[in-house]
Amino acid sequence: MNTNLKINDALLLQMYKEMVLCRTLDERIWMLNRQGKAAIMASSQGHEAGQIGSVAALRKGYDQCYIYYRDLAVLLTLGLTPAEIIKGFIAKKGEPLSGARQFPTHGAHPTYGVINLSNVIATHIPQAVGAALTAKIMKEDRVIVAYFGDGASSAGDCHEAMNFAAIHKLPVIFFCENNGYAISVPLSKQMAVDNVAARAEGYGMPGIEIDGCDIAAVYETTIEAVARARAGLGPTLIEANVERYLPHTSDDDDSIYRSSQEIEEAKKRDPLKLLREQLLERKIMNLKEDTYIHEDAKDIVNKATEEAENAPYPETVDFFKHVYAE
Amino acid sequence: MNTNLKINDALLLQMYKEMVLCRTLDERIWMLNRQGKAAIMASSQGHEAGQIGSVAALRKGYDQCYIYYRDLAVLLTLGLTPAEIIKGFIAKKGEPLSGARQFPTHGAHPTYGVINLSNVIATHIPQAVGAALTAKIMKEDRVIVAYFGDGASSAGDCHEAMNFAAIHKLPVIFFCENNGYAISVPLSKQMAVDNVAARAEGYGMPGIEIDGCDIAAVYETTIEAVARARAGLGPTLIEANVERYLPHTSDDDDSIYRSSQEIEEAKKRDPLKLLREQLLERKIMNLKEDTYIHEDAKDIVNKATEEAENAPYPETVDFFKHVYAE
Amino acid sequence: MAVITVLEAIREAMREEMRNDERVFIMGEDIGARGGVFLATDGFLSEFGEERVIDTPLAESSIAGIALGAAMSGLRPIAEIEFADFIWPTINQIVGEAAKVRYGTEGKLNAPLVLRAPQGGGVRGALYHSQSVEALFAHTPGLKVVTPSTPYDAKGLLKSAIRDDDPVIFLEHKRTYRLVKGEVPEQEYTIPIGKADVKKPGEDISIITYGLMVHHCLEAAYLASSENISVEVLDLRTVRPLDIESIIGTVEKTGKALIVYEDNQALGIGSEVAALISQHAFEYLDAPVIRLGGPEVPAMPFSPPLEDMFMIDPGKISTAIKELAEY
Amino acid sequence: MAVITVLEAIREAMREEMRNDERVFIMGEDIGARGGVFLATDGFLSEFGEERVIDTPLAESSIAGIALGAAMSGLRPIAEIEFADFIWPTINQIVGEAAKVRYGTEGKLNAPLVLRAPQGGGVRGALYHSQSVEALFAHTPGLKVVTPSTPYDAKGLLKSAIRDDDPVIFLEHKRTYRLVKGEVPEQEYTIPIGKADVKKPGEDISIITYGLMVHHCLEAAYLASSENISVEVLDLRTVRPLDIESIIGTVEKTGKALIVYEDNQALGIGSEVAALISQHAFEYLDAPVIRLGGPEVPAMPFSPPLEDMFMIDPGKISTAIKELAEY
Ligand SMILES: Cc1ncc(C[n+]2csc(CCOP(=O)(O)OP(=O)(O)O)c2C)c(N)n1
Ligand SMILES: Cc1ncc(C[n+]2csc(CCOP(=O)(O)OP(=O)(O)O)c2C)c(N)n1
Ligand SMILES: [Mg+2]
Ligand SMILES: [Mg+2]
Repeated sequence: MNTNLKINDALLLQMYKEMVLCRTLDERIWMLNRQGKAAIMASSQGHEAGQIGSVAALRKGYDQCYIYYRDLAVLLTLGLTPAEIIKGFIAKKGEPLSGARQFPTHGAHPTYGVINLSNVIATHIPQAVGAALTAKIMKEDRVIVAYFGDGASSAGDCHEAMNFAAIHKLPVIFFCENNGYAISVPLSKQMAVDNVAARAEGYGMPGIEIDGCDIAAVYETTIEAVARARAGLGPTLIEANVERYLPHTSDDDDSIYRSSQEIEEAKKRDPLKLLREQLLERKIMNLKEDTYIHEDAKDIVNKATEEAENAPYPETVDFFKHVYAE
Repeated sequence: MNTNLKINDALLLQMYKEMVLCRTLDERIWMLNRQGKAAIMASSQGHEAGQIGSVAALRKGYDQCYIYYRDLAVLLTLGLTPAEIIKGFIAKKGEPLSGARQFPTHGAHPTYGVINLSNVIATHIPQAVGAALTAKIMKEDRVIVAYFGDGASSAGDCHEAMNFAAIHKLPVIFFCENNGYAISVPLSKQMAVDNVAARAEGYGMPGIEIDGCDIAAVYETTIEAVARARAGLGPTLIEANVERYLPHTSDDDDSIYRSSQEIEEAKKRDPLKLLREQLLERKIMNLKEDTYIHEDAKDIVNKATEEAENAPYPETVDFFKHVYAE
Repeated sequence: MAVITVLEAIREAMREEMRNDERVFIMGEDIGARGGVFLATDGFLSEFGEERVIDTPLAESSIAGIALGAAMSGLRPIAEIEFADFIWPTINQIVGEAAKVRYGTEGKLNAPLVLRAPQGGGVRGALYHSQSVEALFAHTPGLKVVTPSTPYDAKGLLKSAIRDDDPVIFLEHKRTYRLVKGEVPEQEYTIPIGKADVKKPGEDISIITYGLMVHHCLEAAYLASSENISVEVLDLRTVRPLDIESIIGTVEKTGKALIVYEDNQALGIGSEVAALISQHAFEYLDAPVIRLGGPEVPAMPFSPPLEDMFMIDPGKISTAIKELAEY
Repeated sequence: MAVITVLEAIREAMREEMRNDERVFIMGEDIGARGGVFLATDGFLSEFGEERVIDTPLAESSIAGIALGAAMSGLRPIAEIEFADFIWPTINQIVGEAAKVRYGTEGKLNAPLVLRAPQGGGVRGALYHSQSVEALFAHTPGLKVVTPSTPYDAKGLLKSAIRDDDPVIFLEHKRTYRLVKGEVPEQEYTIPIGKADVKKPGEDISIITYGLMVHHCLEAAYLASSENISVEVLDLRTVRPLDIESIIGTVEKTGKALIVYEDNQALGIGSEVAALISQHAFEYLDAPVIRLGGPEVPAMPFSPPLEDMFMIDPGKISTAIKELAEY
């Protein structure tokens, strides 16, 4: 690996701050749901290193992210504010992705180059490939990242999209956040192989399996894939092995299908804990700074919650707008 | 390879007769089309060894074949008569698959275990997997073969079906007749890899690429896959490299996208020619016998043509029948 | 008689049919250990085992295609689509293939499969957990489409669907799952597919509806009684095939028809019902045939005030009743 | 003015728009070297090159999905589905996604794509090369669905579709491709989407139709003149959005409506047209609204006598005209 693609200390610290903020926000939204305020929540806890590490490898606002519902850290790292995000969860006016017409985190934010069009899993993978085709046709060196779960890899759309991207050497990265479950269905019932990356060879692109809790590995692997894509060498499939610490969504009860032991085991590789230990050990951060980072995050999230809760609902006069061009 | 799975001389000769009959019938139907009598024709010329060699490895009438439009030799070898087949092409009463409601060769013949439900490519692959699931649930040691072209391998249904079959170790064989074209689209525009078999590993099943013009290779490979399937060891993807000597269908003009040189080159591995040479060389057949086999085939096809042409059209009184159970 | 919910009725119907007929099995996402995201198949895995309760990968087209293959080869699959909003990938296998199995093989094969899906809105489900999909299946001959409204109907109709020799799309309104309770007999019964049911008799106006809207229409109809408007409520129960006789019958009686449905109005079930009335009951009509269907936006938005704009409620129905009464 | 076929009109429309606007490109199966199975894109590969004329793998869902991604990111794809019978896998990306892009992003994104497909029967195409698919798209707000009948209309409407900022499904009746010829101006023109066209004025009966059936209806209408029945033929041109004003206008004039369409009758376009008439022109009606649509079988069979049973022809239309005239 090219050494100047390696992560540096400042970036690591920056990522840590983002991760703390995301975790704090995520916990808050989960609480808002438990209080009956937020409608539904798919937690990103355990996925953050994959999301933050990969976004850090992009040119923000230029490259594009086609995300899915669990990508809270992608949204946050790209620039959405916690208040904007909470507005989505409590369906308030000013929610910037869809004007609270869609489920939380869904819609689009062209300025940040982020799209989360629908809840229909895997449909966004061909769409991301279409955006990559646009980049190629327009001769722009934009890179598109399609984020998706292990579950999405079973869908026909995933196959068709990967195949097309490989044929045309399109600048797209297929970033699979493999947490071992599609709601309750474990990997063993989703595929007869151990990993999604095994599919890449059959399409004619590199398939790289990485520890998605190791943020440096995520960053460095994505940097390489981005370089490949910008150079016109085509797509890469990155499979980041991550963990899901909470039930599938706030509507789910995972105790029916998953042992608490398994979750405890998974928590040993909590990306937040790992990064914190690394920063402390390598003295990039001390304990006091850590406390400050956490307090700061809590403060931001508190203010954001207040702002969002005080916002009104969207106006019904706009209900019929944006069906067709006006 | 287990030696008692090897092909023997009697079987080779039998297959040759079937191949001669199929080629004769195929040429006749093409001619009927050119005379304006047969509606549309997708020729099997160049695919016969793949089709006949694989069917020979099955328990006829017990195992099931989910075929596609180019599988004339499968139909014939399973037991449809040339007259029945020609009736399909000229839409006559007595056509046994669909009563001439469908395109030629489409419909079903439960007695022979053959199904060709629709013209929508790749839809039959999950259906074949569903039939294999039935065999597993009912604890029958039936094997299902899904025949399809290279083109079909790009479809989402192919991916979803293969994945499911591998997970549940279903008794199904994915038999890809790769002729290098999906109508006019060459393999290089269909995939970034050289062969479809490369996909198998990513699903967790064996993928075997064979010379589909070498009938012994086809037979022996299929015998092994059938044994695997019957033993409950799961699916196999066999990719038989075959040739398409005629345009995609009688409606197509392949001179726009394919050089006559390429076709001449392909004819060097004509499965009929190769088998004939082998039989003569190994003295399994002499020239006189060969002449007789050809004459016999012509005779059969002549009589079949006459029978089919003399048949009436289906009656319109039955038009509304079989929409729902009656 | 026991009082149960729609969800329980559906669970009972499947459980009884699986006990009665070995060929019946279920497949879909999360239907095994999880018991389905709505718990429709709670307990099935332990009772019937992994071979008859199959957790599938996330791949709807093949859920339909594999079910179809199993149906054509002798089994009776019940395939669950987790939410109807994810049913589009099955159209190719259901509308394209399953509907034509019998016709296209001249009756040599048939496809006795049931495709179940929870649909409909009013549950803060937003664009992609609220859609109604009956219209896309009801257009095609060869399919049957059932949309029950009560526990009694749901159980009896689902049992008929499982026993039916043709493909049946069974669309359960998710808002009725736990909300709607009702009596269901202890003893075995079925309800014929293709027959509508008068849920409330009346003389002045006919409301023709199905699914969740049956309950809103009944509420509006009882309100109307207090203003001396007698409303008949006909629950279609099945939207393909439509029970034309009952539809024409009620309109011949009242002379006024209001068709209420949650799905987008244009080219929805109500369009066909209105067309049938205007052709076959023309001489009995005392007023225009009125449809009250979903508005002209692609689907139901998330935020509560926006969702309320979309949903048809007893208030909107009452307004339509009054207008029609005064015509 | 040049006399050209429908197929030539479509080719010209695409070629002119590709010359005028760099963002327009085409993708689909066999559209490159082969020039399309019907030759709609004959010569395009050599004129516009491989980047703007993309031969895709056989994978319809992704043809739609990739086109949608390209459209949302600034291009104007024209995606071809080889036959409409293979369009079902696109429903997820078109009805499920494309229709909701604008609404679901509050107007921040839009999807200016055209999905073209040859459809319809009468060409010995059997169950899977004859289907009509307009109803499955026309139900959904957010989409536009165009069904041209003549070369003039096809060219002007396709140009509008390509320039439209929303997703347009453009369904060409394959029987019209070479059969129907007509005059097309040399100079640039477009035809607005959503406007119907009176193809023949008349006084006694309104026929409302579209696509191939326009020609059969005109033939029947001219025959009727000789029996002193004056028939107006309204060509819808666009089946979503419907031109309600023109539909109501013609019925207000004649008082009698016959709706003719090749697609299966139940829940087809004619159902919505009949429903609109029975609601909005009720007081003008002198007779029931009659629909003449495809029969209740899943699709058109292959054998000539069976196909003829399915297809609506001038004879069947004439019979309906006479019955309506005598009412
Ligand atoms: C097409 C489709 N089918 C089913 C669902 C219901 N569903 C929502 S999330 C989910 C599991 C997805 O698992 P995965 O892709 O691994 O993502 P994860 O939630 O584990 O991050 C399912 C089945 C859906 N949203 N879309
Ligand atoms: C879903 C679908 N898309 C498109 C077509 C039109 N079509 C018919 S045959 C064909 C090519 C198939 O190629 P392949 O699978 O390689 O089979 P081959 O004809 O080469 O044997 C196409 C695109 C179709 N029948 N079904
Ligand atoms: Mg997962
Ligand atoms: Mg091929």
